[in-house]
This record gives sequence, C-alpha cells and structure tokens, in this order.
Amino acid sequence: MNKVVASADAAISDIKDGAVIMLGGFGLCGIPENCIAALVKKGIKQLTCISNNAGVDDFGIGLMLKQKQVKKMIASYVGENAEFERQLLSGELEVELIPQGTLATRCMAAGYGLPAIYTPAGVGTEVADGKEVRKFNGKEYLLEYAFEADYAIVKAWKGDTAGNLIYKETARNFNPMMATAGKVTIAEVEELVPAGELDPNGIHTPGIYVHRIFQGQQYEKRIEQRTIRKKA
Amino acid sequence: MNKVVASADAAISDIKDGAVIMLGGFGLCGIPENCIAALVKKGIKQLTCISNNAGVDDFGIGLMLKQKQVKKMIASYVGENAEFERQLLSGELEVELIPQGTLATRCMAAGYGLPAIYTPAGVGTEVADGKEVRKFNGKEYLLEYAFEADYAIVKAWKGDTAGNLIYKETARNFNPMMATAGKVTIAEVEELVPAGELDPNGIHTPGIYVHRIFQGQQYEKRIEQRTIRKKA
Amino acid sequence: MALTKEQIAQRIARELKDGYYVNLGIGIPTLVANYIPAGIDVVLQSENGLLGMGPFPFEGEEDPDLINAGKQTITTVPGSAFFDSALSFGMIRAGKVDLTVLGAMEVSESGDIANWKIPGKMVKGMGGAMDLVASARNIIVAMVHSNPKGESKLLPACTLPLTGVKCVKKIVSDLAVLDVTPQGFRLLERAPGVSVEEIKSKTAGKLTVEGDIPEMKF
Amino acid sequence: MALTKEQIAQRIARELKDGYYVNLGIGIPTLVANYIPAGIDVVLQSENGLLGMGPFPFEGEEDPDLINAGKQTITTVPGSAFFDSALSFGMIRAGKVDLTVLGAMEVSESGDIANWKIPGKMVKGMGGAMDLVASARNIIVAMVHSNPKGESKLLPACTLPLTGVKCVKKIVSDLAVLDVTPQGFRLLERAPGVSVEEIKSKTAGKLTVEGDIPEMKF
Repeated sequence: MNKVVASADAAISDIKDGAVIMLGGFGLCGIPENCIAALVKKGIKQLTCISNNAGVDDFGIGLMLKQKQVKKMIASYVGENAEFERQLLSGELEVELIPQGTLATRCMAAGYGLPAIYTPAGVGTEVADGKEVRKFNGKEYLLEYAFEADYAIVKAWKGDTAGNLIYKETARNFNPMMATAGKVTIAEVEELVPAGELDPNGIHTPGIYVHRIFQGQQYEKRIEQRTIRKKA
Repeated sequence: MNKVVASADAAISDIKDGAVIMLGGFGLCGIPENCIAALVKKGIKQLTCISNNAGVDDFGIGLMLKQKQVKKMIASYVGENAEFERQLLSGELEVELIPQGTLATRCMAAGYGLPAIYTPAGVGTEVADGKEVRKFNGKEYLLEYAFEADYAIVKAWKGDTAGNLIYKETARNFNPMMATAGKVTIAEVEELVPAGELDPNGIHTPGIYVHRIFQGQQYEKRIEQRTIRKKA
Repeated sequence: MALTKEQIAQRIARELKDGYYVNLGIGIPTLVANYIPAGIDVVLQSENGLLGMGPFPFEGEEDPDLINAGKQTITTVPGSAFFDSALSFGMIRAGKVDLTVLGAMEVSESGDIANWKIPGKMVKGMGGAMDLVASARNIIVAMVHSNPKGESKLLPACTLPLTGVKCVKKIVSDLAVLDVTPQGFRLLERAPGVSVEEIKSKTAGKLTVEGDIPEMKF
Repeated sequence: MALTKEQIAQRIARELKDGYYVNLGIGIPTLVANYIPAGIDVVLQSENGLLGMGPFPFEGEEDPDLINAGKQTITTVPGSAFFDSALSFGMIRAGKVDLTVLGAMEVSESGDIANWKIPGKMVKGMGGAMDLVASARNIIVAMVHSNPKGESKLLPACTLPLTGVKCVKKIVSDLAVLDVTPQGFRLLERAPGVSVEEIKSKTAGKLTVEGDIPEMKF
C-alpha cells in the first residue's frame, strides 16, 4: 500500500477554489509548512480553513491570508496577526470561533464515525446560541456536530510509505484528529521511511486514515515565543 | 508523583462486595492476570464485571465465575466457558451483551468526559430496545451512555512510577479506554520502570488516568487458539 | 456442485481491489486471505486492534500478545499498526474499511442480516458483528444457501433476531453469487453444475434472474 | 498594599496539594509554577498536549516542537507524556485535572466568569478557556480587583460576554482571597495593609464578611 507522492505540489494538486481544508498545528508548532507554501504558490482562493490558529503575519496560515486565499477561518484563537485583524474588520474575512476542546473533539468525532458529541464547553455563553442543550446527570451539555473536511493537511515527525504517522512532542496537537477527519488526508513528514521501519506499537495515526504522504523539503519550525531561563 | 503499590493484593485491597469492575483484555490476551488472581484469593462477591469476554473455565474471569464472585457480566462475547453457560442458564448469573464497538466507545466516552455517544451499531435490532434513536445525515444512530466503573483494572506491557502505560501489540485492545474510565484505575505491568525511562512520545495511557501501579509477579499469557503454519 | 468453503472464500477474494482495507470475519471469511489475487495489495484489519495482519506464525513463533479477532495467533506484515479497540471500531464506523466479509445464518431480500443469536440456544454475544454491519461501506456475506433441513436461508424476512438492517450488498453462497438490490436478490453467477432452477427453488426471498447467468470458474 | 502579580501567584501556589494535576492559564497563573511549595509534588498539564511541563529551557536548548499553551518554549520533567488535543481536553472534561488556575476580566457573585471578549474590540477567541471552565473540578481565578477606572470586577452579574457559568470556586485578587459560595463572595484573607472596608468598597457583588479576616503573609 504505497501512498507516497512526489512533493507538496503533487499532494495538493487537486485542491480547488472553495475547498474546506483542515490544517494541523498549534500556533506555529506542528504546522504543515511545505503544504502551506504549495497552497500559496498554487494561489487557490475562497478557502475555508479549519485550524486552531491562523498563523502570524508572515508565517503559517498568515501567508495564505496575505494572498487573500481564505474566505472563512474556523479556529479557537486568532491573535498575533495584524493582517487577519484588518481583513476581519473590513469584512473581507469571515471568522467562526470555537472552543479549543470542542474543535479537537469534533474532528475526532469524524474520525471515529460519531455524528455528534455532547460537551459542556460554552453552555450559558454565546457559543450556545441556537444549539441544542441537553442535561445528563444534572449537568448541561451542548450538541456539537462532527467536523469533516474535503482535505486534512497534517504534519508529522516520521511517516512510512503505508501512511503510518508518528508525531513529536507537542507538535502532535491537532494533527492526529484532523488526520482522521479528511475525506482526503495529506501528511507531510520530516522523515519518510519504508513500511516496516516504524514500531507498529508506537504509531499515532494508522495509515488507513492517510491518503497521500511525502517528505517535506525543509522545516523552518519558527518559534513564536522564545522563553528561556538563565543558567545558574 | 509515585503511584506504585506493593502487590496485586495491595492494589485491590479496598475493593468490596458489589463493586463494578472493568477488566481489560480481549479473550485471554492482555488480561490483568495478577489482579484476577488476587480478586479470586480475596473472595469478594456480587461483582459486576465489565469486560469484552468472560475468560475460559480455568483462566481469566472464568476463575472468578468458578468462585461465584460475579453477579453480573457485561460483555460483547461470552463463548468458550461451560461454567458461565451453566450459571447463566440456572439464573445465578446475569448477563448484558453489548456490541464490541459500543462497549469500547462507551468506556472511551467516560475517559473523554463525554456523557453519551451516538452509534449506528444495533439500530433495528433488539439492542435498540428502549433506546433513543436519532437520525443524523439520513442515518439512524442509538444514544448510548458513557460507562464508568468503581475500579478499572488493566494490564500493560511497560509502565512507570508516574502511572504512564505502554501496551504491546494486540494486548492493547480494551485496556487504554478502560484505564480512562475507572473512578480508581489499577494497572499491572510486565515491567515497571522509574519515571523518565519511557519515551514521552510513545505513552499510550498518560499517568493522570492511573491511580495505582505494580509489576505483576508472573504472566502465564495463555493462548486461546494456537494456530500455526508449516515451514515450507 | 455446491462450492466448498475454500471455493466460497476463493470467489470472494475476486472482489478485492488494489488498495482495499478489508475486515474478514471468523470462519469462511478468514480463508479469503489465502486467495488474494496476485498484484492486488490489500491490508487486513483485525478489529481487536491491528492493521496489517499477516499469516499464522510458524510453529514456535506464536506470540500470545498477537492474536486476531478469532483469538488465533497471527503475525504482522511490514507497515502494520496497533491501536486500541475504540479506534479500531472508530475507523470501521467512519467508513475507512473498504470491505467487510462475514458469515450469516440468514439474509433477507432487503439486506437484513441475522448471525448472532438463535432463540432457545445459549447466546454467546454479538462481538463486533453489529458494529461492523452497521458501519461497513460494503458488506459481502459468505454463507450456505440452505440449512441442513434444506430450508432456504435467503428469505423474504429474517426469522432470527437481527444483527443489522439493510446492510448486506452481496452474498457468496455455496450455490451462487447474488447482489442485494432494492428489488431483492439478483442472481449474478451460479456454482459449477448448479442450475438456475435449483437456485430459484432454494431462494425463498424475492429473486431476480435476468439474461444468461454465467457459471463460476475455479 | 495590593499584591504584586508575583504575590498573587505565590498565594495561589499555597492552594496546591501533593499529587495534584494542575492546569495553569496564561499570564499570572503561569507564574504559580515558580512557587510550588517544597514537599508538594504536582504535575503541570498543558492543554496543547503535555503532562509534566518543566521550566523554560536554557538558552540554546529551545525546542520548537515543545511549547506550552501560551506558545512559549518549555521543557519536560521525568515521567511526562505527550498526547493530542482531543485527549488533552478529554482528561480535562473527565475531571482528571485537580485544579485549574486562570485569569478573568470579570467574575460574578454566582461564579460566572468573563475573560475572552470585549464588545467593540478585536476578538481573538476563547482558545481552551471555555472547555476549562466548563469542566474543571476546581477553578481558582487570578485577577485584579478593580479595573484602571477603579470599577469593581467582582460583580453581581458579569457585563461582558461569559466564558462560563457558575464555575469559579475561589478568587485570588490583588486585594483579597475570596470563595464563591451560594451566598455570593465570601472574604477569606486580605492583602497586607488592605482593610476589610477597602475590599468591601471595591467589591460590587454580594460580599459576606464573617469574623476576623486574617492578613496574608509573604
């Protein structure tokens, strides 16, 4: 079962204007840098992007915003991006804000074939507007629907030709759930190995969820907040 | 955060008659052998056991059945056990059969703080009797509630003193979800190591879900169906 | 002549397509793995938590931690992955498994299936069957056409407690290959030497026979 | 004198108990990690997927794949574990995290909290705050008692859009420690040199003061 494609360009070649795309990552950590670059190069427009954050002005999804490729952004937190703010205030960009745990769990639900979940997040707030509220064991929950995307684009540390993925540290974040939630799932990895080289016990995303895989050409891995302590 | 207890006896010492207990494993694969032996020795009765299977006559949960410690068995498949059948037909034992995926997902729901899930399994069958049926995208689903237990008893391959667990091969099965679903979760492991020795990227069950851990004295790991092929 | 179990499995194997993820049930369906056509790359899913199931181990190489859903000792192939039962049924429920093959006691002309319970007999449980039939995108049933008393198991409606409703897409029995359509069973192929008349007489549910019905070759 | 941010963090740290799993929000809550009392073993959860968060790295040892929920470079302690965002919020939702500390713009006397949105200003989003407040078993809020205009932020009812309802259990402000009870705020401790009268005058919501109110010591 060989799922390897030649490049980021090849991986995203059939994504069209108006597509709904999930992009893994938390802040700039664990984002599919190579696919984002390819999407910017390809220049497709009117995209709906589902991602926890929207990048910064000159990196991550911010690069797509700068090209005005994004029609709608679905995220939990969109600070750190002046161009984003400008487009939002001018009405060029539509934004839907979703609690982070709800976003993660809605993606997971899609991958588990669960049509909806009940979560207490947002009960009694404007997030609950128009949503079904249901009590279980005396506590109120909102009904939230599974999230599927035309394409899920994720970034892993290691992957094999069968599509199995392993993530590194907190660069895992949203990538595993999004990988399960794409009608087509594209994975870019730092290191691509032949099937059989990864420990089957340590796979985070089984290959059945991954349709295309390639090794990214390079990773900048920009740090958003470089915090350090002094050596004693 | 040291969660180590001295032995299986110590781990289960506070389990009382009438407790609801989850036991990991699929068939005889990945079952908590040492805790089962301790439960048999302790002789507590009237237990409700939630486990995918009920063991065989002289191993696994079958040992507890033989001692008439089990009042109710909740499982997906209970073949391979003559004593089980005898107690069931005589009315000594109560049995609730649940589709395997539903059982797994109800345990997972507890660990994820989801009060209920919707699954298509059992729609239109007697499993649906008395349950809420709801349509999503034209397909019918049953509402099934999260499963919690007084004690979840699981078996892992490796564990550390902080309660982090790694399972081996298909001995993983129900253990990870059940580990998340216990009010008290007890883990027995083949190899217990100090915190820091396991790869944090490869942990299957984070220690936050585990309350007590110990290294099992020995593992028989009985094989239920020894199937082999001839060397050419 | 009616097909042997091996031939039923062999015929089902011809339904496999390159790139398929396949879940094979216990019994005849397990045998399908022995007949995967050359040049066809499929990955076998075992619902107890494995993608990439391989053949039985050589004697002395059995691993008690490595079994299939029938609790048999197995091996893995390169590129395999282990996971827990929740994710296993998650990928099944999400429709990621391309084909599910399982046995049946009865199938109805509308695609209902009964394969887990016989009233009056000890009930062992449904295991993963209800999850599989409710979720699989494509289900092929391997079965014998009639019970030992000669009564048809392809019925207008199932008489046994159901495992799932309107889910079976195709049946490979010892006598025939049939599709389940909105108009009931449709005969596609017959076993070598078995006549259309015999299949008709042994199919209690509505059966459509159109044109020439080819004989299976082995 | 009003407490400094460091002192607020220091006071909150005294609420930690041995064996606690703790989630610390961005801002003052993050500082709590610097004041964990000796002999108290707590595990820090970062909702982007880590149990066992350690201090900031030494210069040159920053790892871009290892950050906290504030996107700061961090380290891990022995016994740490990484997981995905769904499991991270799963353990939060399941009540496995013993204590959550976060900041607030407003808290009401019934324990409602507002900390994510100011009408008319750019809304950055709630991040994980709504999940945390809806699920945490025990929430302590770190905040300043009044806004720069001198208006109380401990109110009969929040004026800003809510993050969660009836969830805050305790508040450590720059002036006082207060519980949220069914009868409204209850004063527990006052900042050094701050009078009960001052706290009363700066608390707009219902406030109960019973007996002698001790002064915090640092």
